Amino acid sequence: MEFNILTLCYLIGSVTFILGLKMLSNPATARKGNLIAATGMIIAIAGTIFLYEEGGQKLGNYGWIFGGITIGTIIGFLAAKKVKMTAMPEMVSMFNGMGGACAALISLVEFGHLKDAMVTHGGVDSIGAVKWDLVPGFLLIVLLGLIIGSVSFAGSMIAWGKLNGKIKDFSFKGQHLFNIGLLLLILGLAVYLVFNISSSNYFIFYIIFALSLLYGVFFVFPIGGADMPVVISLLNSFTGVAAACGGFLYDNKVMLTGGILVGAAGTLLTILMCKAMNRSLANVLIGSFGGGAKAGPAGAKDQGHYKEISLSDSAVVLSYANRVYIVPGYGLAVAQAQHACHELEKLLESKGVEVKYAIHPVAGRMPGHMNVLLAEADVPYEKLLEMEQANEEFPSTDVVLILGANDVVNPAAKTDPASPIYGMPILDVELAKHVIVNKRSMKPGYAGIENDLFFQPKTSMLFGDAKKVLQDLVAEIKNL
Amino acid sequence: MEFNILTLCYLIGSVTFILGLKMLSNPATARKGNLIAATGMIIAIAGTIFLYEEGGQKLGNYGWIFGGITIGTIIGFLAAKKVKMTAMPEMVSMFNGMGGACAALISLVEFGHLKDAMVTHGGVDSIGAVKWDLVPGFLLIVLLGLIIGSVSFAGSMIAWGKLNGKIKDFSFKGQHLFNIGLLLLILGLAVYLVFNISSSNYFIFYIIFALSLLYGVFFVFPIGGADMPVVISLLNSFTGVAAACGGFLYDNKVMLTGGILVGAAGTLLTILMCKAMNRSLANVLIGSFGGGAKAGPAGAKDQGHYKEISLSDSAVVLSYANRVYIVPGYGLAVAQAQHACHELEKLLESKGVEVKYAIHPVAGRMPGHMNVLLAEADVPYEKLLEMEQANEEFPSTDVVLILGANDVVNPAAKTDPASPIYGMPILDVELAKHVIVNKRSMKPGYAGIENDLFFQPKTSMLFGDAKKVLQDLVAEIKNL
Amino acid sequence: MNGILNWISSNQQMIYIVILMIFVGIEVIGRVPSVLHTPLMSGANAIHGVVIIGAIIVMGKAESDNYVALVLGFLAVIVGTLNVVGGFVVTDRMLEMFKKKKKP
Amino acid sequence: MNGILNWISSNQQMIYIVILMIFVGIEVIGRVPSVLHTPLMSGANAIHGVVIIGAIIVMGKAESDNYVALVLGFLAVIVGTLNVVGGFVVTDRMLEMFKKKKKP
Ligand SMILES: NC(=O)c1ccc[n+]([C@@H]2O[C@H](COP(=O)([O-])OP(=O)(O)OC[C@H]3O[C@@H](n4cnc5c(N)ncnc54)[C@H](OP(=O)(O)O)[C@@H]3O)[C@@H](O)[C@H]2O)c1
Ligand SMILES: NC(=O)c1ccc[n+]([C@@H]2O[C@H](COP(=O)([O-])OP(=O)(O)OC[C@H]3O[C@@H](n4cnc5c(N)ncnc54)[C@H](OP(=O)(O)O)[C@@H]3O)[C@@H](O)[C@H]2O)c1
Repeated sequence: MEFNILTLCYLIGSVTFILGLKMLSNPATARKGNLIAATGMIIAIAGTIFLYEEGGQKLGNYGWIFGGITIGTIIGFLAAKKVKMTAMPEMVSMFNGMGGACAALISLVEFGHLKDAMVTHGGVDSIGAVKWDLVPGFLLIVLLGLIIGSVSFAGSMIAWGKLNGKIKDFSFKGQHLFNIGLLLLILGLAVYLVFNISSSNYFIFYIIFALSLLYGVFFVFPIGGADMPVVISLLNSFTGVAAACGGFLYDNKVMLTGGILVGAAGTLLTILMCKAMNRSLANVLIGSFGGGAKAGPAGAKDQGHYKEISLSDSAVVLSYANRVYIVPGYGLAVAQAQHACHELEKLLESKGVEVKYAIHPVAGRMPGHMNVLLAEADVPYEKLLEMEQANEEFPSTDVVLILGANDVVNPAAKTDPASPIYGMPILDVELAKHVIVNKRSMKPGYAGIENDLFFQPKTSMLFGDAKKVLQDLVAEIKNL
Repeated sequence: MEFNILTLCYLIGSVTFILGLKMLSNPATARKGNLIAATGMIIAIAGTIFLYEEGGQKLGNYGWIFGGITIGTIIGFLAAKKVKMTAMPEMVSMFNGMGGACAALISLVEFGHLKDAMVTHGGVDSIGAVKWDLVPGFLLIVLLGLIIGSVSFAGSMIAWGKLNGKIKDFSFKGQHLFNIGLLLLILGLAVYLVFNISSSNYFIFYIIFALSLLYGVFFVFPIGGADMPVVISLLNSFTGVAAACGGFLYDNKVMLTGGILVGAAGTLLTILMCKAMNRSLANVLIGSFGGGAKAGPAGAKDQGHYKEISLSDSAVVLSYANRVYIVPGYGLAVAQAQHACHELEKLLESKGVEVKYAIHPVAGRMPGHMNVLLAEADVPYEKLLEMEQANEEFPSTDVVLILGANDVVNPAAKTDPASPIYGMPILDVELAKHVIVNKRSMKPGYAGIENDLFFQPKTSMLFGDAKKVLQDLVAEIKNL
Repeated sequence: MNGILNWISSNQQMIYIVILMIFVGIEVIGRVPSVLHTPLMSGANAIHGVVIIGAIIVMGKAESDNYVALVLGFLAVIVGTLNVVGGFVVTDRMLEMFKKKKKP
Repeated sequence: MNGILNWISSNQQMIYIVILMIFVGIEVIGRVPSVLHTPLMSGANAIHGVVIIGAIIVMGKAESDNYVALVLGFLAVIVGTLNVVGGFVVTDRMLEMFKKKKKP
């Protein structure tokens, strides 16, 4: 009876997960979707704690269980509440790592039981407790959970370190070959163990564990910090599969479905993310320019001359315009200039200038980066226009102010088939009457390529750190 | 071993069905999708014939089986090949009915076995062969298959008759109440039988059978002929569920998944179809205006005056225009004037007039009706523009020639919130310089409402049967 | 109530399959343009012809002296095949017109 | 080969569930706009926290003298909870900014 209720709980859980994910993919329902999934999760967890039974026997160690849950809840809740909006991708990566660790730990414990059974009963032949013919299957799943879980854990930690700048990109020649070799070794050992496990060679299990962690580290190391969102999404789907292994292990449907769901959706999401930057997943993983960008201007052929504009002039131009569009980019995030930017916007509005933001889908370093950033500075959501709308408005715009954006306004994406970003839709700022670009130098952006826009007659450069420049601009305009 | 291969066949079947349906919903891949699903079907069928076994015992009666399949294949193939493109919805309805019949027949046979077992073994207490405690569940599924199958069969036949004009709409006062009563009676009897089946009351099964057929008939009778596509789609999903029952009966995954798939997709499709006409499913089933339309102009208040135009004038206007748009509608299909229409188009093109067709998504009586119709007359696909594109082109169009279309160009859909078609997107033909409307009278169309367009200064009416008028037009233009 | 619960947990997997299948069915055709409504309907119609498998099983299991079963089963096989073959062929014909679209 | 076939037909239902789930997973997020990529990723991340259930089971089954199991299980529960709670809370915070959207 109780067990049947549990089945129902799990059924509800699975369905809420699907519904939740579905609603999450639509701005209007996203938030509700998240809550629904959370509710389902609570139901499934509570059900497990109170109704789960194996061989008619309930679970024990409630003290430990509730202790762990309480600790986890407190830490998780605080961490998630405290984190700065712009640091959220790091958080996600961290939590994802935790999930991987959880899967790996489960495998370790389950293997421990098997090991004890073997050792105490002296080896293969008299395995006793554990039904021997079931061992290979059991072991296979345990190993899968261990490997995927560990990779996802180690990888996420590295990704986390990279995003908050603790860890620098690092790669050595032939690293990709090394990685592949490592992976093959892990799989080889796993297969061997599955078929020849015995009380004398079980330690291989722990070697596999160590190697998997190592692989996770080397897998993420060479990938450019800017590509972390993609990598996290990939590791995310890994963890999903690891969870699904748990589902097989305990023939637990909600773990199975939830895991597979995330595994599938996560994989697709990863691909969609790459598409948005108009790159292939392979290209991201092998990091063709994700890392290259750091190497500075690739092939910086001289482009002729660019015009500079002084602070005071920009102040005038902006405050006597009718309609101004601000194009925020990665630089704004780096400079943490969102508040200063909002300042300027309000000031101009008070002077009767219509100010809007043009948000490119992949501006910054994670999808929605600019939305998060500006939302943090309380810029009203209505002021943020998506690329399509913005492109329609530019022709009737007097001034476009580009703050630390580069690739997303690079005409090469439309004109030069040779360019790495060729084909990526961009903001056609040239359509506006006048373009002011703020960046610190003529250095290229993420894609590591020159930007013709800066050399066009319409364009004038306003060099300096975004935050500083914006604050000075505000001062200037006030003094007009 | 063989049985395992069968499982694999079924797995492949299910997957191909899903993929097939997915590809069917995209113009570029639709045809391939259909073939893929067909392949999967063949695999599943062949697998069943040669590998299926129950209690280690293979199937027999190969003669009968292959005989039946051969006959069915020949008839089905010929029927499908011979049918005129415009008569395809009828065909679909007919085939759908066959599916329903198949499900019902299966139930009849299975119940026959149960009955024999009961009778020969003298009633409930000593049921012998059949495991008694399993009977209710078994019976429930058999009954479901019977009821849904029969309704779908009878309904489809009526729909088929209506579409090819053999059967006229027919309804009596309170028919809807009658239907509901009938349905309740059927369900009541079914429930009773499930729990009290015995060798003395099994005949109730056949009563249920008869009543279900009756219900199918009365369910479709009152619905307006024009709404048949929607009804067919609904019955289609019914048959899907009936097939799924078979899946439960034989614990056969491919029947289960295939059936449910069609059941779910069919239901959604039905709703989408109603949306395209911007009506609710309920509204269609209760036939608020589907039938009403036949009753002729509902509330035909005099609209002021309309202009007529002579054949010769129209000939001149058309042949001296730079760009002409043809708006085909239901009338064109009724008049079977597609070939004449293509004639005119070619003739005008030869005179250097640019001629295109503006296709409204729900022009005619089934989605894609106009596409099918014109394709039959070999009008190149590139010439058919969808509503959105067409509406952009109209402002730069000299003449719009409306052939037997009415509701889809009725401005009331945009202007008059009281109108039954309010909110349906329409073709904004008023944007063009001149509009020529061909229909036989001032009678309203499907929705049974007046059309202001006909009374606008821009518009001139060209009365007569579409085919006749077009042929005369061609002659006139030749003589210019 | 209890009965239902029992039923649920004993047919767990079946229920999951059905529910998931419903989601798939709905999601898979979510983006269909209205021009394709009719071919899609026709294609789905062909797919539920899978009920023929039931007919074949019935037919194949019928004892050779049970004429009712034989005849009904025979009919079932015929109509089932009609549904399958006719369904797929008609759909294919409907879709011929979309061939042209790929050309340009 | 034969082994695989056997395995397939004995885990039939599981396989179906997995395959269907993959379809659902792919279809369900097919239409997501790129602004939502990050919240969606974060939401999915929270969902795979369901692995916590495994941790709870492990923990609950551990004999009270098997300290290794107890400690590892305990850790598993903690990190699992971190994944779940943190995941959902962060996602919710990310999505706060979309609230405003509904207003106009
Ligand atoms: N959104 C995503 O999901 C995502 C993920 C991964 C990668 N990407 C990629 O990231 C790029 C985003 O384009 P983007 O235009 O936003 O950024 P970007 O192309 O990387 O350009 C950023 C610019 O900001 C300037 N900058 C840096 N620090 C600054 C500061 N403190 N003050 C002022 N300017 C500063 C830099 O020039 P200076 O050094 O001269 O100042 C740089 O040219 C695209 O190529 C996209 O494909 C996006
Ligand atoms: N496409 C679908 O899936 C579907 C399904 C069900 C319902 N519908 C509905 O059907 C309607 C379709 O609109 P529609 O404009 O195509 O058709 P309509 O509104 O029904 O108008 C057809 C017009 O053609 C004229 N006509 C009839 N026979 C003719 C002939 N032999 N020669 C010349 N004209 C003739 C009729 O006027 P006269 O009698 O004066 O000649 C009638 O006004 C919409 O209301 C839609 O909602 C569509």
